[in-house]
Amino acid sequence: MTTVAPEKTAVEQETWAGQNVPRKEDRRLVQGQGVFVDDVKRHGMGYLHFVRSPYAHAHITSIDVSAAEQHPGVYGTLTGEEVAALTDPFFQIASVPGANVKDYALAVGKVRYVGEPIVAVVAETREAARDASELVEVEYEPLDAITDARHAQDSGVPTIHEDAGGNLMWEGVYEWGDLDAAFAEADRVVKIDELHFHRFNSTPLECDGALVEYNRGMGQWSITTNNQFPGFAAIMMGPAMKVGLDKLRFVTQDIGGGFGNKITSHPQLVACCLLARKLNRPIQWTEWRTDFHMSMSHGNERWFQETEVAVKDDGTLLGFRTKALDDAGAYLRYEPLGGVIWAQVTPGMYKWKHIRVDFTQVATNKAPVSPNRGYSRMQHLWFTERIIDIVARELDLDPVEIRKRNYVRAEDMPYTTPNGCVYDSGDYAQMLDIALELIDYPSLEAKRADAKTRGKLLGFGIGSTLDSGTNNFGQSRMINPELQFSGNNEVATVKLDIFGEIVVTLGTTPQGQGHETTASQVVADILKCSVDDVFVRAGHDSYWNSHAGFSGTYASQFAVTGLSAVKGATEMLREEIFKLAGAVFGGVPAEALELADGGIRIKENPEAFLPFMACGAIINANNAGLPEDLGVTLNCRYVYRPPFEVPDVEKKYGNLTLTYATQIHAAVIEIDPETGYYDIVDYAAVDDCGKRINPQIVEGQVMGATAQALGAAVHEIYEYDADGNLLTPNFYDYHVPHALDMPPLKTGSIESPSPFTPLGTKGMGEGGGAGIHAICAAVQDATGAIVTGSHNSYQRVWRLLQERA
Amino acid sequence: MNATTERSITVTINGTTYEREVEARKLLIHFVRDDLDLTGSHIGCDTGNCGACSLIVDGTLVKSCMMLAVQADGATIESVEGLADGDELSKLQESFRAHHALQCGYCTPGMLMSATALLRANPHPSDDEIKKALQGNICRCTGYWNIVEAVKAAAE
Amino acid sequence: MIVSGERTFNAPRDAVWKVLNDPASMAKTMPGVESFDVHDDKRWTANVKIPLGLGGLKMKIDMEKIEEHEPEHAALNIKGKGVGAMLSMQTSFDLSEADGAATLMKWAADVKIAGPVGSMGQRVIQPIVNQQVSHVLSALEREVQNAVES
Amino acid sequence: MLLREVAYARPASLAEALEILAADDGARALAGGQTLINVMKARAGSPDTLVDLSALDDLKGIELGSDGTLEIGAMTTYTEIMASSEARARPILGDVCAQIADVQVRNRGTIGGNVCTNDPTNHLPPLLAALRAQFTIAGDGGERSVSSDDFFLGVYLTAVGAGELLTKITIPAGRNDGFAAVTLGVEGTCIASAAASLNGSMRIALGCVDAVPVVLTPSSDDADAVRQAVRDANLDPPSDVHASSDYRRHLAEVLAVRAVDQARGAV
Repeated sequence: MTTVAPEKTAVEQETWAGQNVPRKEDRRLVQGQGVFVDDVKRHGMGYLHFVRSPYAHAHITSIDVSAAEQHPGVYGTLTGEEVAALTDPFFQIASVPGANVKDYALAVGKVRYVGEPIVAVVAETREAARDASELVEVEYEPLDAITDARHAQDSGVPTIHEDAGGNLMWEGVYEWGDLDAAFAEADRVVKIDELHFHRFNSTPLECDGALVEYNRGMGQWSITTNNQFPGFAAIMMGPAMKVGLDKLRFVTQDIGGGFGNKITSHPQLVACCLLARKLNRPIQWTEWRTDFHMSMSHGNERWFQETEVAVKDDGTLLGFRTKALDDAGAYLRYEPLGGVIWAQVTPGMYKWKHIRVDFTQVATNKAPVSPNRGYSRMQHLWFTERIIDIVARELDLDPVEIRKRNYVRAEDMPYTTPNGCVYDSGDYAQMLDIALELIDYPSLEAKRADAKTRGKLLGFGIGSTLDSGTNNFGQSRMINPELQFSGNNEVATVKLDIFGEIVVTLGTTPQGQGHETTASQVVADILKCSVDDVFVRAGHDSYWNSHAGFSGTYASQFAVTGLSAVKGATEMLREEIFKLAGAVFGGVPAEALELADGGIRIKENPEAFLPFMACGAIINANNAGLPEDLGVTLNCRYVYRPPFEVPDVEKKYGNLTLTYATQIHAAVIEIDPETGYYDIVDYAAVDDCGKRINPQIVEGQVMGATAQALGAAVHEIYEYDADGNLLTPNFYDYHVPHALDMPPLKTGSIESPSPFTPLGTKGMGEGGGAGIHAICAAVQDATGAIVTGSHNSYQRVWRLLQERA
Repeated sequence: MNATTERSITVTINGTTYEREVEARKLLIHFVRDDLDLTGSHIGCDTGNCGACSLIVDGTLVKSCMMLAVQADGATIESVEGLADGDELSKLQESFRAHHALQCGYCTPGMLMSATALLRANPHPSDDEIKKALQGNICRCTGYWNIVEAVKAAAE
Repeated sequence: MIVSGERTFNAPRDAVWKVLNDPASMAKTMPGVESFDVHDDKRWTANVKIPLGLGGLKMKIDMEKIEEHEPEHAALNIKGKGVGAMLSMQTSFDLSEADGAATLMKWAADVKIAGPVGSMGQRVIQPIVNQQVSHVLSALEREVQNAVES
Repeated sequence: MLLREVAYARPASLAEALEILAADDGARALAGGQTLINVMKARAGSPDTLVDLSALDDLKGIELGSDGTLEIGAMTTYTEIMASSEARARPILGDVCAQIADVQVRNRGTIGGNVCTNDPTNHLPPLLAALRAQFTIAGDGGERSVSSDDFFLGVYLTAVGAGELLTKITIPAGRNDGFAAVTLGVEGTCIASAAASLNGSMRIALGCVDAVPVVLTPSSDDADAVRQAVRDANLDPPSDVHASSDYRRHLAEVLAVRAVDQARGAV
């Protein structure tokens, strides 16, 4: 693996920020001492097993749990009927018709996808719960299934949600600039009938789970879980369960990967809560791999139809229009937010000004979709990149040249997009050059010729990602003007404890991003101490009171929201330490003081030194005689709130995200034309996420996203048959890459600090989309066929070659 | 010996001997995690693909989700909890940390067991030998590159 | 999954028809039948254990005759419920007289399998179904011969 | 992930194992368990009794006869075959075993389990069919030997009947063998495979295109004849999410040619 070292911008070597500090998390994780949800036990807990639907679409005519309840070791059951009686349907983000969808913790009256939970059985052991679940008698009246979003609105197709009056869930028209003028000005209009972005997700190795306890006296639930966005789960669960949010305590420690796929477990969590109360015992739920594949958080499958692109002969892109059709699956669990999230990156990396997207989202009898690494932007960015290479093909232009001609340039930054988003900083052309250098672009044709002599077809492709981070939740109003969300926030508390320990509490729910480490780097720089002196609590606990409405770990934002909160809280603490020391030293002004060696001293008189331990002891345990108006607690809570306005809902205009980390990937593949099998023989990933607090962690995110992209591009797909059976329900048929599948990787980076964030950082981690497109482009280059799908299996590539022949 | 649905087994894990009654149907991984509370080894799939449950049983690397606990009767087992010597991390554990070879850490215990088995059999593996040895362990966070680097470094 | 085919029996059509419509003899053609109940001339139930090498698959199979034009055509609706699998199948056959007092049977079945077994993948299930079908057809052949000879 | 209740026995002798199997038609032999236990986890199959063969040492081991014949015990693992100097008499065996799944599976999975499972995605059924292996089956009536043509009956079904066990696999001498497969990713789930053996006449066995390996004996070794032989077999391969019937049919031709080329030493 080769690496091009970052161009060192002004990273002073004495700061912790910018260093590859080994992760604090790792010492426990490499010893198997992490605490993951399934590791947690309670006395007398019952194991929950869900009875799931074998049908994609059916009426439930009867449910009989009596035999199951008689089974030895069974504590009890929960049915959809009970759920409907005890809870309200989940709040819907959508406006009508999607707003009318009734979604409960368990299926009520009808099943809408294979794997949908119908009944929950709880027993003394995992095995007993599983055995008893087979005794639950469910009678179905099967209905035809809809598995192809393109036919969800045909006349005569069954309606999945009668309450919504059809299978349309949401639709909206986005139009910016002057399309007519653009198409009038165009030398050429390139038409693309249909492009398809396939259904997959990141399959975190740990599936979902929870251990839920009910405190009857307090009417409160403690939910130990690996949900990665407790703030969202709480606002979904509280109203449904008709309880205040403080009745729902969310606790996480280590989470075995999330990638967005662990945001929407709230239906299962509600089932656990109801059973904990009904059966008066802790409820343990472990989701198995097949359950996850069948029912949890698939990425948005999207079609782009009747696309028209207005271009000049020289390759200048003026604008495009398209009809985007999004497959939400059977329920709207986070949707239809995907119907607007893509707009964060409306023009991709390009300067076209005139854009129209008619966006439609429909329901199908497939697993509900939810955020997946690169959520909704990935689909749209792939689409814009596809346009570029298809236009390049039509106009016989070089894919590198057409990109450079149309990229937003470094000197254009900050760049306001046609829909009012502001790209904060970056230099796409420079990144592309680094990528080309890494794969030795000039030698490509020679390599192509060499491959030919070996009977192989060589292909080269470029992909890119704008990793928009730190959402302005005001964009949700474009989906539903009634919604009262806007802005974003994150919390951190930093305190100096009685023996001088620096204790940091985060609102986030990390799943491997190393928050304990990067947070301690930020704190150590401000308090002039070692990262080893900083203790960052692992995980999340809503009883720590260190969270806000949008707390969680999702959507590329920790480096901005989380670390800015840490910075804010630590600076508050520093100020208090100065105040305290000033008072203790008898009215010494702050300017005369400085932090050093884990304490504070008088600049002119270093002998006068107050170690943090003394500061903590004085405030917490020895505070007699301190000035009444001192106003020092050494326990500082800071809420970071990014600078956002509420977007213009009418014009669908406004800044939707604060930062734009960037990745550009270049891939070289060799295809065996007889079988369609191909190898990725060379690969480069170049990253720019502004200031890097811990370059090694950033690089790890780049690598991980790249690997997921390559898996998705070649293998990973949630494919259904016409009856709605999932054909890839496990890792045997859903092939995720293993070590032998990984190509040689070359990484590079530049640092364009964000002018909009306190640390110059940009949220990052969702760069995978770049790889998916790089492979598509390489397949197109090698086969000479226009690639219209994001999933290019060997069979697909073989067919492309057949069609060409 | 008659067929029974339950039996008493004795296993030695990381030097400690355990005697337990188990159902014949119980997988070794569930026995280790649920009955013995050794939760370092994990479960990531249903089909024996992911390797998060990898253990070394009588010197042989196995996936403990494709072995019944009763089949381990009398066996000597090594799990991730036994790799470090007190507070002293093993060379591989240190190397994983130094090379950022883990993110969420869920696959790491199994990955470490596979790497440990590899270096015992082949102290100086090539990159390809390392990849081949880790093929049965799925990681969704790292893309494996840093893991291969870590194993290589530990071998040097 | 749709499977279909043709089979010629060296027997007159009414004989073949009789076998195909006699639950008792049909029972003998089905794989691993453990018990068989006839509710009326249209509805039967069989408890079968389909012999799969990795452990037989127990199923309760309800059959209902939904079309019948003696002696040439009948269609059945078959629903199987087993732990590990749900089977639903529409099948029909058409009998026509062939040369030499033989009978040509054209048959087709639309088989749907859901549940864990269904998730094992078509490359496994399709051959299993084909194999079970060929067993049924050979058994049918035997039954027809027995019927003719007796 | 959770098995249905099952009884378990680990007999100390072949006779004892056969006795238990004969007594209980719900009993199944447990070899390496690398397929069976997964099927049981999914509850797609649930034997009443598992007869663990791991204690039967006479089912393990590899012997090389003076005439070059290999006798491999059914309970011999892939790893043992890969490491065996005797097995190198037929190098293709170790080469193909090294392509099966991963280290952990190879450490427990056995040659006998692989062929008795006869999952269409398994590599060894077509390979052993091409190699003209003989399969020794023990039952209460003693031993019988079955040719590969008669051994494979269907998916998860072989000539090993109720109350019987596969004890050993005999592979005649020879060296000119080939194997080719297309899998999901590197050495992943098999999409299609072909094995070839040129010892006397060329013999090809195709995998993953039918319930059992499809054996072909082309008129000659050249690519056209091999392709023709595959076409003449009128394959009707199953379609699944990874490969349609026609793609599998096409791969069978390509892989047959590659396996033959390897057998001829052309690659």
